Amino acid sequence: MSETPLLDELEKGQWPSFVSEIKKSAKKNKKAEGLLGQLELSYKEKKTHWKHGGIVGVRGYGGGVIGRFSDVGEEFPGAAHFHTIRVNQTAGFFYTAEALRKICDIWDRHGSGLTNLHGSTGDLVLLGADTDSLEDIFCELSKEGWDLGGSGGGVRTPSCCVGPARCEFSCYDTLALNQDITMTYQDELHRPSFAYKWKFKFSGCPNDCVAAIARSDFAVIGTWRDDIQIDQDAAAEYVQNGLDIQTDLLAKCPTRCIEWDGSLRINNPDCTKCMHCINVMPKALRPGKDKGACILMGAKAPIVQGALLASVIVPFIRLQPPYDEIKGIIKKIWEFWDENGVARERIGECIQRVGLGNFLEAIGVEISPQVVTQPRDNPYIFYEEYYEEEGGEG
Amino acid sequence: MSETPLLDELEKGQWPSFVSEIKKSAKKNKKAEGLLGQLELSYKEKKTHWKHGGIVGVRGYGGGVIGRFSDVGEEFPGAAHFHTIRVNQTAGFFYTAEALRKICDIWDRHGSGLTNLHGSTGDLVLLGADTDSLEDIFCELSKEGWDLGGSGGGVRTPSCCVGPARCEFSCYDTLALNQDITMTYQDELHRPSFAYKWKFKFSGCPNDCVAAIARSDFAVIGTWRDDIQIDQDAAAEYVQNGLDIQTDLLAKCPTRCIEWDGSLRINNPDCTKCMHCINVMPKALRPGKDKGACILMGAKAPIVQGALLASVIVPFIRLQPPYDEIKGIIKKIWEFWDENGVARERIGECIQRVGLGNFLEAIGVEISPQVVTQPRDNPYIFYEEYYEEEGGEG
Amino acid sequence: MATLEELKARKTDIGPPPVEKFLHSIIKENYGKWRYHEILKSGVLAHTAESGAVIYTVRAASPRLISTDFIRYICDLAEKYCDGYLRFTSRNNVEFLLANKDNIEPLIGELENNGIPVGGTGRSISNIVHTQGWVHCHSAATDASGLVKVVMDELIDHFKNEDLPAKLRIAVACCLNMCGAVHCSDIAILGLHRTVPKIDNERLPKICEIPSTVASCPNAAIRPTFIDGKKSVKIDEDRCMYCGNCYTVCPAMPIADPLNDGVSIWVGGKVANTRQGPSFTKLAIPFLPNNPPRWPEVTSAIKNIVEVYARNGKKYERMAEWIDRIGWTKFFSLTGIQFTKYHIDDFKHAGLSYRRTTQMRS
Amino acid sequence: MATLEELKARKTDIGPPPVEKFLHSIIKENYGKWRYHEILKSGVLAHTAESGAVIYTVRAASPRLISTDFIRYICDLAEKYCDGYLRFTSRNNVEFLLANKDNIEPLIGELENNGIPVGGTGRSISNIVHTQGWVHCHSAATDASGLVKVVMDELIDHFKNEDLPAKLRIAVACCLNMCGAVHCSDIAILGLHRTVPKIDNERLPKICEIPSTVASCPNAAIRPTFIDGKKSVKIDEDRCMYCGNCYTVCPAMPIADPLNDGVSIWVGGKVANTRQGPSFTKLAIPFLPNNPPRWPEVTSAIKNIVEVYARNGKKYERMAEWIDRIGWTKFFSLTGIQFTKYHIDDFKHAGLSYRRTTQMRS
Ligand code: SRM
Ligand code: SRM
Ligand code: SRM
Ligand code: SRM
Ligand code: SF4
Ligand code: SF4
Ligand code: SF4
Ligand code: SF4
Ligand code: SF4
Ligand code: SF4
Ligand code: SF4
Ligand code: SF4
Repeated sequence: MSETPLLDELEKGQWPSFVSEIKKSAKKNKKAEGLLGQLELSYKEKKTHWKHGGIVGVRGYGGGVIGRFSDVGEEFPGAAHFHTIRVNQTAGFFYTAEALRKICDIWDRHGSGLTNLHGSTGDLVLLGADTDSLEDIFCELSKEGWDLGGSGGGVRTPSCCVGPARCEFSCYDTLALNQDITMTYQDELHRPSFAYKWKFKFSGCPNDCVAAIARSDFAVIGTWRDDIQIDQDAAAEYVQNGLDIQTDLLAKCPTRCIEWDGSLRINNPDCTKCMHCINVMPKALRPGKDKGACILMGAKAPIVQGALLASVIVPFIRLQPPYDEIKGIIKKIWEFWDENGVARERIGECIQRVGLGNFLEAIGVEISPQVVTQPRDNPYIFYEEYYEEEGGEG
Repeated sequence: MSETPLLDELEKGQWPSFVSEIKKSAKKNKKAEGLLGQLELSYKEKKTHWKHGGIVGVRGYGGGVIGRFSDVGEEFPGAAHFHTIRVNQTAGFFYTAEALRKICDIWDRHGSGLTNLHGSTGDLVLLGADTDSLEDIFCELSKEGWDLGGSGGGVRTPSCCVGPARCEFSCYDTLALNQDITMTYQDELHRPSFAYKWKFKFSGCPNDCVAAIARSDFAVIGTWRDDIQIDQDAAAEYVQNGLDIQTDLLAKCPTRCIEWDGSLRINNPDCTKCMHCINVMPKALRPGKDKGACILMGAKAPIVQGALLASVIVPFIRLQPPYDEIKGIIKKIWEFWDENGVARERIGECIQRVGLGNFLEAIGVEISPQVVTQPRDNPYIFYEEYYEEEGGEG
Repeated sequence: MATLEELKARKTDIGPPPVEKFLHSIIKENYGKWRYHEILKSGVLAHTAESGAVIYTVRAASPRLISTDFIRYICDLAEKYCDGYLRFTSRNNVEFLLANKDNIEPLIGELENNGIPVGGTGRSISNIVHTQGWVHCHSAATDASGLVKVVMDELIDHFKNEDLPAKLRIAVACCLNMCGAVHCSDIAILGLHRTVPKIDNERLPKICEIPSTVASCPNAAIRPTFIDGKKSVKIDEDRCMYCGNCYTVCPAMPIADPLNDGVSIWVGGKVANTRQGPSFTKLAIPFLPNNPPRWPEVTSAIKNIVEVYARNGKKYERMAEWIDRIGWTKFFSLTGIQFTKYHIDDFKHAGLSYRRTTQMRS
Repeated sequence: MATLEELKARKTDIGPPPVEKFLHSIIKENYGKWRYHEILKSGVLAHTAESGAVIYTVRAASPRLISTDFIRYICDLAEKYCDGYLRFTSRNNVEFLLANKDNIEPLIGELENNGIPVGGTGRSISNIVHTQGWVHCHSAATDASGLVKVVMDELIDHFKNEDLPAKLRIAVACCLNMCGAVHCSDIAILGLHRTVPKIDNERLPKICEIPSTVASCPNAAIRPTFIDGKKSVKIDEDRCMYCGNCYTVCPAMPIADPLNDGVSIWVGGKVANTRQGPSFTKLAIPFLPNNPPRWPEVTSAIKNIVEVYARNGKKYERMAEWIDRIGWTKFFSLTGIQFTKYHIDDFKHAGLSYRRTTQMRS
């Protein structure tokens, strides 16, 4: 192994070291060794040594592999090809030791031994494959029941929060919907044919533990419509145990709709379901019983026209298998996008370009004041009705 | 006088009727009579009968008169020419009966007898002059000490709130500054030579009774920097007299920086000088002693790129005659505008186009976080410094 | 041509007379030394100076479009009760400035007998700021003075009495140029067009510059073209949102259309920096027909909004603050106004008005 | 070519395995019936079901870029203490799911002995979400894993202990593509460029489409041109703000510049809909040099911001909420960070960040 004085500095300190991880693999694996050397060079020269893009893949799939070639491959032959395989992770990132070990076995045989658990989109990322071994890796993975995730202009690997599997707040079954959507759209996931990428993310409640509102084209975030469920005894217990209910709970409610006079009183019509009070007193407060989700669309990173947070499209929807209603909406949206999308324009930008009102009209979703925080403040209205000379409304 | 069945409907009801006003003049004045007839026609046909623009004026002045010609002048000869004369009102709209009567005399002799007290910009507006009488009216007005106001691409007639003349809140002398600015920029007011209009407005405190922040290119709004002055006895009196201090005062302070426990305590560093508490208790609370103003720029109506509120350029400035500092700033701004302005682009739009940071730098005003409500949230930064190969900062 | 003598007599750039000439002696003596004010009753202010001196103000309505007769009449009153001193407010009311408290009631008596209501102070509706309309402007999509008259007739009690949660400022503008603070009013009534300008291809090349006409459109709907070999412009009808700016720049593109011009209603703007600070007015009702002389659809719509606010707003809550507290969804349901596609912004900053949180009331 | 047999064996579109296979029996039995949770201590959660059953979670750090050795090791631990069940979090921590409370301390003991800290729950700093950097991306202006390592070394106590006002989420991205929720983090570290892309006029016409390259620029800085008779593009240097999007679209426009690439620091973003809802991260420090391997300027800047927040924030106040309460002016003065021209937005919605009220602290 080459000398890595700079990277060695990153083995110091209390946080687990990725350099130590690379070294562990590099000891037994030429590809990892190549990466180690190239990375030391990057640290020295303060620049990347990966070439721009490179298209590789497995048969029948239009995505799931990110091609990566080194520009110093001669010096570091192990790094010359160093492709990424995006393996579609399990819903909620649940595993057994047994299943993970089988993936490790395959990866040790054919790849660098290095991984990302997980990639930012959610994939179980295998980092550093040769072009030649891609097919083998794919076949072995699929034999063990694993498939590839997404890349390119199509559906990306959906991901979801831990939801009902381990969280009392979950307002719908995030794992089930995640799995159903993933299976329903295998073709769109594996054979990208959209104008640009499309990300689904599923959070069980407004805490949004999978950051859906910040980074998915289509975010489904659990919420409820009726009254927050209160266990007054448990509430009293929190207060007895020292909770400063005035400062830490009442004053932090965004609409100031909770009161306390020994028992809790919530003015539910004013509650915006922000979760704060429930988070502070999970034993005493719970979401209502009329549960479902809010659909928001269009989040993305800044490139090209600035970052977007997702915005409300459907204020409330109930979610039960077979999920026909939500799939119907998705179908309409993709038809719309097919007609109106432009290359490298995310759906969020597309909606802004055509106007949220026109978009909702086109996909047949009801237009309610809840989709905006305020009505327009400029007088530039595209009136569509007018009177004709004869006096009829045109 | 012609029949005016539609307008007659507007003589009913308790609010004083402009139709009755027109009729009063129309009884003795042909021009007013013409207007009355034309207006009835407009009410019938639901459309204006004024032609587009028309340039008229008095010698030596580039503005101050708005030309107006009727498209039904043959039917209503009195309305055929119906120009507006913008007379520069007094600071704070103060008058004596004597002075107003003299204006009435002139106007009855030469015009329609109809006026607006005042126009939206602030002028004392004489409504309905013939082209031929403009010079005479001007001469007679000037003999009585009156001059024209502004129009076109230049300084418009400045206006100000009642300020120190009758208001305890005034943080600087709005009338004096208004008068000084009006006199200093007579040339820019009467001989418009800017890219577009320029409006000055002066309010004595953040209540902004002249709506400067909404409709002036250069707004000067009084404020203070030190502690709010408190008269605790007067405060207690308000509470005794039934003021609900919790709901109506403390809870409405935007930064929740006032407390009451029999006496008032203000955490002044957190006070944003919003005036609310002072407005509620004018006898108990007063602005601090370190008084001055905030300069904001760029307000305008929606045409073309959307309405703008004015934004902070100088967070705090002291204002004492001869007002050199503020005039220095105005000079720099006009120089900048001269170089960077585009026809029909207000200064507010210009500042947005070049960037507030660049604008402040160009006019030599200090860049402080107070000019924004938050720093940028996009990563598109125009870095101006960089390292050159040799290692120096470029 | 003016004679030499005339030219000499003619003084230019003298500016307005200095205000000192027009200030009551009490004001001059206590200038900048006022201590506090009280509202004695609706329409009547008392300002007490540090010296203990007091100046009383009686605020009276004015239709703004006034005859010299009206001016002479208020001058008479000012001389009778106010030593000749009076002023106008930034919302076009008349203010009588009195040294003598005893003159207040007689003055009010005379005003009211002559049909001039007193009020507009404190938590009331003050005079409506407005524009020219059919009375004097070529751009007008509606009349301004007429709308003011019928709306104030309807709301007169709220002018005379301080019976609202807070000040309520109404503005009327007759076209999108918005000559006034219409864009920042508690309630705004805005005249507008709904059809595309009609191009006069004959006159256009003669009287308009093509490039500046093309540039005038906020939405890039205008393109240069040739009609019968002559330069002119054409409008992409799908991009035109009827703002009328092209007509301002080029008279050969009239946009007025009596059949389709009308009125829109806006709410929740604010100017003062109090509490939550200034804000723009937002769309409440996209269109009501021009129905002169008394615009019944407009008056009842405004009345409805005002009364819902009066019932539901809390003390010191301006329209904007009230809606902020209850949310727009509730505003639409309480007022019974329909929310439509037109309410959703689709201009420059549109996305920023989309709801980018799950936070909302059910 | 694959043999027919191979093609048959090869299954496509099977999707991920159903999650049921990976759920502990306690989870399966109580799925969707959890009643409440408690944080027993930093890094340890207990979720109690309506049935009374409890599942314990121990959350452990991971550098995310991990070897199969690491995975096998945590699998060993999962088998020893957790019946073989484990999961990862949306921030790349490892979660061990325990049925037996008694296993908690022994598990933590082993983890810590092996240099794997436990924590990240509640009001602490959790794992940093990050991107590829020099490890795997062609776009990277800095390394991501290295920055994460040095920052977490510095902040390790706040991972291990719940000693902050609220959750503090940090993200690192190595270029403006921001692969992660960098744009909505309490603190974000963002790699960026400061110089104009260098155009390779030889390769460009061969490998890039001119129209899409021109269209790629958010600021219209790229125009088509001819160089030595061949089609290429040129950049208006005054309009380029170094976003690198042209390089993403066209490889012949490399923007990396080791001398000038570096790091910027952003604060006050948030994802959760709690209290004041989601918000974007805002610029705190426009530029710090790339100083690998340990980026001392970056670690001390982050440390400073975190400690100022830790001292001044109130309970349940996320970074955004704290700054909102004290105001940005005070944020800059408390942290000692200099406010510059670069902090003032000059992109699409710039004006909306200007202070359009007189309301401000002195
Ligand atoms: C691997 C990963 C980062 C990581 O270290 O985890 C990644 C890596 C890349 N991303 Fe990403 N993105 C990854 C998650 C994201 C996310 C987060 C997410 O999906 O939740 C975002 C922000 C959310 C979003 O989609 O906007 C993201 C926003 C981008 C963008 C900007 C897209 C935009 O519309 O603004 C680009 C640029 C592009 O698409 O051309 C991009 C492009 C890229 C490319 C393909 C580089 C390029 O310019 O072509 C990177 C390949 C790196 C490599 O060689 O391995 N990546 N990228 C993540 C995918 C792993 C996985 O499958 O799990
Ligand atoms: C008379 C007056 C309305 C009134 O009834 O009071 C008025 C009347 C006109 N305004 Fe105005 N504006 C008047 C105050 C305003 C104000 C309010 C203010 O100054 O405080 C505004 C909003 C603030 C602002 O400046 O943005 C205003 C914004 C406009 C605009 C839009 C400017 C913009 O940048 O968006 C135009 C259109 C233009 O300039 O081309 C305009 C244009 C016009 C024209 C000249 C019509 C035109 O298109 O050329 C109107 C002439 C009407 C006439 O024939 O009498 N007027 N105009 C006001 C001037 C009286 C006076 O001198 O006191
Ligand atoms: C006379 C006048 C100034 C002038 O130079 O003409 C004036 C005079 C006073 N204003 Fe004003 N304001 C005047 C127009 C305004 C305007 C401008 C406008 O309406 O176009 C505003 C901004 C309105 C807005 O925000 O949309 C204005 C916002 C205020 C406020 C803030 C109200 C709020 O809570 O938002 C106060 C404070 C208060 O009323 O307690 C105030 C307070 C005052 C006080 C109490 C100040 C004082 O101590 O003397 C004066 C009596 C107010 C009253 O009517 O109750 N004045 N005031 C204007 C009377 C207009 C009228 O005829 O009704
Ligand atoms: C395990 C995980 C979900 C998963 O599927 O992986 C998770 C699990 C829980 N979250 Fe979360 N959150 C997880 C990522 C997130 C994220 C996403 C992120 O960080 O990228 C967010 C949004 C962060 C943001 O706003 O920037 C998030 C915002 C919350 C909040 C809201 C905090 C706030 O006040 O703003 C709560 C409520 C609370 O903590 O009281 C919460 C609460 C919880 C609870 C208490 C829910 C429950 O009853 O089980 C769980 C334990 C939290 C803890 O760590 O104290 N979770 N949580 C994620 C753990 C990440 C990690 O390793 O640290
Ligand atoms: S988003 Fe809600 S339901 Fe999902 S894990 Fe977080 S707190 Fe639980
Ligand atoms: S969920 Fe939020 S808005 Fe609703 S009552 Fe609780 S704190 Fe208030
Ligand atoms: S702006 Fe302030 S100083 Fe001027 S009149 Fe209004 S309250 Fe008084
Ligand atoms: S002026 Fe406004 S911010 Fe200052 S203390 Fe009074 S209410 Fe609070
Ligand atoms: S608002 Fe329009 S129509 Fe009315 S006066 Fe102003 S420019 Fe004329
Ligand atoms: S009316 Fe306005 S939008 Fe329509 S063409 Fe004219 S300028 Fe453009
Ligand atoms: S943030 Fe940029 S450099 Fe980092 S992985 Fe994503 S695309 Fe590559
Ligand atoms: S780096 Fe960005 S701003 Fe500069 S030319 Fe390329 S795309 Fe345009």
